[in-house]
Amino acid sequence: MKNMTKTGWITLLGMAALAVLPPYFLLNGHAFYMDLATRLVILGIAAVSLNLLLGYGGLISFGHAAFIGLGAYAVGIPSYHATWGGFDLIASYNGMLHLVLAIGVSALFALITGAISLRTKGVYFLMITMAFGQMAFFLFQALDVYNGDDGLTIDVRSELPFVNLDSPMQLYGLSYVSLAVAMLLVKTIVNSRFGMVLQGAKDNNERMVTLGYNTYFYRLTAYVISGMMCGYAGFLLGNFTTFISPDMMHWTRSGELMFMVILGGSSTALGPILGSSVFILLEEVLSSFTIFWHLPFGLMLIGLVLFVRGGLMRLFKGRGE
Amino acid sequence: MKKLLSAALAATMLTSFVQAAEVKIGFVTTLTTGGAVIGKDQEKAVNLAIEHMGGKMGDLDVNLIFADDGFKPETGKQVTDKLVKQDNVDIVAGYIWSNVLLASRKSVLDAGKFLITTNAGPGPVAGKLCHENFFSASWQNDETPMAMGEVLNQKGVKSIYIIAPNYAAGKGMVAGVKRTFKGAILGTDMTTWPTQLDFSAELAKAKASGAEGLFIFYPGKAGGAFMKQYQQAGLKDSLPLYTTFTVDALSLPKFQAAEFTDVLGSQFTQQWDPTIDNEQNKRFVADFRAKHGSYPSFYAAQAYDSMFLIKSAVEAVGGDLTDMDSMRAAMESASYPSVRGEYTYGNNHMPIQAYYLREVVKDDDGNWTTKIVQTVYEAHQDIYAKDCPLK
Amino acid sequence: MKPLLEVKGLMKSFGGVRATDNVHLDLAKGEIHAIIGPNGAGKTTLISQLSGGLQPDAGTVLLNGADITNMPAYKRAKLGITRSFQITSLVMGMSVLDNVALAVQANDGHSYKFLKPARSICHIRDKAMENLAKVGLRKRADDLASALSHGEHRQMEIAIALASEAELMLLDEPMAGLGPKESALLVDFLKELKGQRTILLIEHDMDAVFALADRISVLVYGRIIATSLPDEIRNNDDVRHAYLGEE
Amino acid sequence: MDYTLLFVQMLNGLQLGLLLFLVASGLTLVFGILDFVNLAHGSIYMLGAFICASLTFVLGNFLWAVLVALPLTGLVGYAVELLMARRLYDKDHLDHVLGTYGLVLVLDTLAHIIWGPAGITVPLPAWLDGQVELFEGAVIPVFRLLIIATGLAVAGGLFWLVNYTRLGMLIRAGASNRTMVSALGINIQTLFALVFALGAMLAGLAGMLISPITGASIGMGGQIIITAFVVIIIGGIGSMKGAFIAAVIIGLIDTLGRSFLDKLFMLFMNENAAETAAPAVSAMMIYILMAIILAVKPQGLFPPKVR
Repeated sequence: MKNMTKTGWITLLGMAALAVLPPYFLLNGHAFYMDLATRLVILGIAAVSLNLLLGYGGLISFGHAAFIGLGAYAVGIPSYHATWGGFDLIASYNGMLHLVLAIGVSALFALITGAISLRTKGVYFLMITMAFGQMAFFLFQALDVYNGDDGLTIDVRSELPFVNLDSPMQLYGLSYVSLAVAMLLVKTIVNSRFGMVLQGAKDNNERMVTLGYNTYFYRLTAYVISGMMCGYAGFLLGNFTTFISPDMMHWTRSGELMFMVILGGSSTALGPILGSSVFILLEEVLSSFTIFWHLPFGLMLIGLVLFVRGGLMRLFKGRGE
Repeated sequence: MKKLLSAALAATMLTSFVQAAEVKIGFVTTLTTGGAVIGKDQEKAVNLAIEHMGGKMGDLDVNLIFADDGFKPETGKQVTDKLVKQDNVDIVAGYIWSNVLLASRKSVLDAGKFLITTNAGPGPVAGKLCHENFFSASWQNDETPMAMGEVLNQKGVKSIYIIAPNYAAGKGMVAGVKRTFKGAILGTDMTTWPTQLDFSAELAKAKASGAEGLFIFYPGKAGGAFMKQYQQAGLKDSLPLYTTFTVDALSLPKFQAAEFTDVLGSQFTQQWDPTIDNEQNKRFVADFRAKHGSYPSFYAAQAYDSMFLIKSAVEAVGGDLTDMDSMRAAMESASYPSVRGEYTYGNNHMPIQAYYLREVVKDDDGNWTTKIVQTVYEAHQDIYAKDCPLK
Repeated sequence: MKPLLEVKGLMKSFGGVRATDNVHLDLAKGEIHAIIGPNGAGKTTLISQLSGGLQPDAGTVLLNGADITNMPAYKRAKLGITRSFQITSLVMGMSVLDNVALAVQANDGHSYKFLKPARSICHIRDKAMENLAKVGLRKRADDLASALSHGEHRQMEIAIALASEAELMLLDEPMAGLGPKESALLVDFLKELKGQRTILLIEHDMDAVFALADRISVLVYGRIIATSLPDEIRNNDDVRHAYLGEE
Repeated sequence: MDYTLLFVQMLNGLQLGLLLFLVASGLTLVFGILDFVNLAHGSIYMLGAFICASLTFVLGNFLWAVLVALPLTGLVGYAVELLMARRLYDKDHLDHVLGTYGLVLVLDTLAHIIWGPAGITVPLPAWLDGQVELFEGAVIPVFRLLIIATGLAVAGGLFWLVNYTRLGMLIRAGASNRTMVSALGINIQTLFALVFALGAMLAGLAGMLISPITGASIGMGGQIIITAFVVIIIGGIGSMKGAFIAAVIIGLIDTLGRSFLDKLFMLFMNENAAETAAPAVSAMMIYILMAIILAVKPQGLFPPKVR
């Protein structure tokens, strides 16, 4: 604890606020703010997973929303069939099955699309990941069984041992703990030998290859890990909103996720959470004042880019860090 | 972040601790994006309705909260959640888009509140997903195109080509016209919604199909784009156009400004028209025009009706909003003065009402508007009612 | 004795320009082989083809008799080929020690290890520190690579090459941009390595080349016009004409 | 096979492709030369449409409106360069993306406030509003032919500009070597501002040309920008030739997909399934194309030579 940096303290403080405030809101009759916090925390997990790629791997994925969608449909589709019949193989309310599906399908999707995408770099990588995201989007739009782009209402949430997802408090608790675990996981990975290779390749790929690292596979591994985490966030989001639609996978959503990470400050532990918090809260607060809230919001983004380099975390950082 | 939270907290306190004798109505519509044309028209109509009521329903003050669905189901659900959980409204009304309604309905109904749609009417909410607290102030999606199918039969059209957007309502419209139209359907194109605005490929296909008529459904700005391209393609004589929800009071002034005369004389079906002869409608149309300088659209008419439907329920229970059973019974009787004239409710709380054939004409001042040419159905009930378990 | 590295008929062109034109070359174990030539002769292109950064159009590259012509760069590194870069190529966002540690880590089994913090693995850090000490950068171990001077960057390149324990070091103008004093230090240092490692040295500094090289090849317009002992190269008329004479 | 229909659809596809090229050419210029990712390029396309639409009513003629609106959109581009883009060149792509996304929100909302959500339907002079029959059965709206002609003319003009003029020489030099251009004593800031304004004018022109077809409406920029990016990525960033070829390919694929995919699908699935699957797959096709091309050629069809 002695060695805690200023950002470390802020991270701790932020996480503490997230632990205390939302339940307080709920108990005082402001269920909506609990909802807001749940959304924020779940998207925070997605942003943290993206940060592993974008911040530490230098891989700007512009199709990450696809994983959220896949994770959410991994809840929606089995639950739909359990209610309305058909597709006996997966028709079930069993949360563990949903979880395995969400993470498994995400991993598979990441493996296939990553293997192709990682042949490119820079903006080309950004665009090819976007293309795969859009393919997922249009695929689910075409699936008439699940109402295409009208979306699917989840009537029964995943049934998990120990946790009842119908209870907003327990759902939030699970999401919060998941976020903490996700942050720790990313931090651990980043500091590990694997993380060193990933960050080295971000900075100077040629050097890393010359040293004997097959950076392609290291990056692919990171891409799969990130995809799985994001798929898990989708699993939570599906259970939270109980309404899922292909729209969750649209490139604009991937863009929002990306903006959250950059806004908060990529390659910092708290940056993604800070970004998603500011993004969601600003949206909420500004839009309650005017329907033209995009105007001040846009101006803020421009101001941030022009005058604060490296995202909001930079505002908190001491000079020496 | 803490500052923001406390600001949010303060805002909450302000709104939720002021509880007077009032009826709180949340109205979900589209106020941003291109869809806002419709939302704005509904907003105007709702405000006019409240003005006509003197700001009161019975003894209760009316507290209206408008929410923007941003033209997206997910956003629609989020703002609905907020209305229900945070603003704690008594009744949620609104919903232009079927997919937004489908996404949001559960949030309202699970909270035990009334939900009144002022436009969207997808099949499921009339059928297997019907609910005792759900009412429609509009129609079921399939009905208007079914009326158009009848019109096509009467006109002796042998074959048609269909172009419609690929979303809930679009599919409903296609299903509707296919149900009643007895001729051949030579092709159906479902286009990407709401992004696709260039229909050159579809129009070329429709023309090549050799159909006798073209049936389309394009609400909002896509309708304007479609009509324009239809005109540019010069298909008026070879491939007459039959529309539903495409030409309306919102697009007509734009067409008139652009001197798009092909629209004059075009026909479409609807449950309402500004010329319907009753006191309520006359007052609504006249005051709306006086205030906003344009004819109200059918979206506006439905939104206007929804407020009077709610008013009838509030008055029936003398302001005791906890007596939901009596409120429900009052609404089921549809005894309020509707701008469309009298109608009744089916078991699924969908209107059983008349459908008319409207035609675009010039009014006395030279403004483009519509008039009724014929009555297609006297009292039509949607086909999903039988799937609804409600009695 | 069989040569460590054999290059046969290597060809590479860029849009019609022959950067490498039928190059034959062999390096004996423990030898320091220098390649000299005017700017634009294709020296860096040659090295890149040996390290795997570029694919030749034709020809073969053999390492210990095994064909590695089409082998990707990372695999060649695993077999013991390392290179330094003419234009400093380091992981600038990391510390000096991290840079060298990455080279050590590369030879310490695979790096699909996700849990243990890399900076707490003693044998890697120690070995990295050892190599930093060899080039005299011990004191700067914790500084960011980007904070170091140009000369220090050159030293880091050498430390990394050493740490990778490669049998064959391809050094691309290690003296470039160094002052006379620093160059002299580096020459001394490379002399010490003589016999332990095989080095392909590209260098413009003729004093360094003649001080270090066992053999010298002269590359002009992608062609090797002579390969011989330093003294013979010094006296070769073609070489004087093509290259040395212009100095 | 209906060859008349095929011909008409190919013309439609060509028209869509050339329109895309107008947007993409500006984008690829700015991206290739200035190394600047401009998401707001689509908003300038939208502004072009709105400005031209308003002017059509003021001046009473669409063509006059275009002539006046062109320099105006150039001016908008110049202002964006001066006030914002210029300060972002030396930052990384992520900052460009975030900043220009902010600009998209600002411009779209301003358009909503100024012109309202309804959008504007743009009238055409009678001689442009009709159709021509190229041969038996092949009837094409005159205005679409005008778009094709304009697109081809602009493409020709751009090739001439890039390959045979001093400005083009500087542009090509700037794309591969920025320091060299500044070493030549050229005021690189002026050059960049010019390129930016030119790009804006091209995007604006595309917006003006589409406005009589779809009308000017808010949100139209967000729809085209991503397709335009797909075009320049497939073509290779900075390559005018690549942008042209990719735009035409995408225009054709999109249109032909919408036209014939459902028939193709009906060969192996029932009619209903085909009717719903076809639009989704045809919407997916440009992305599939991009993924395939990038998987084979990771830097697009015509990669930049030196970066």
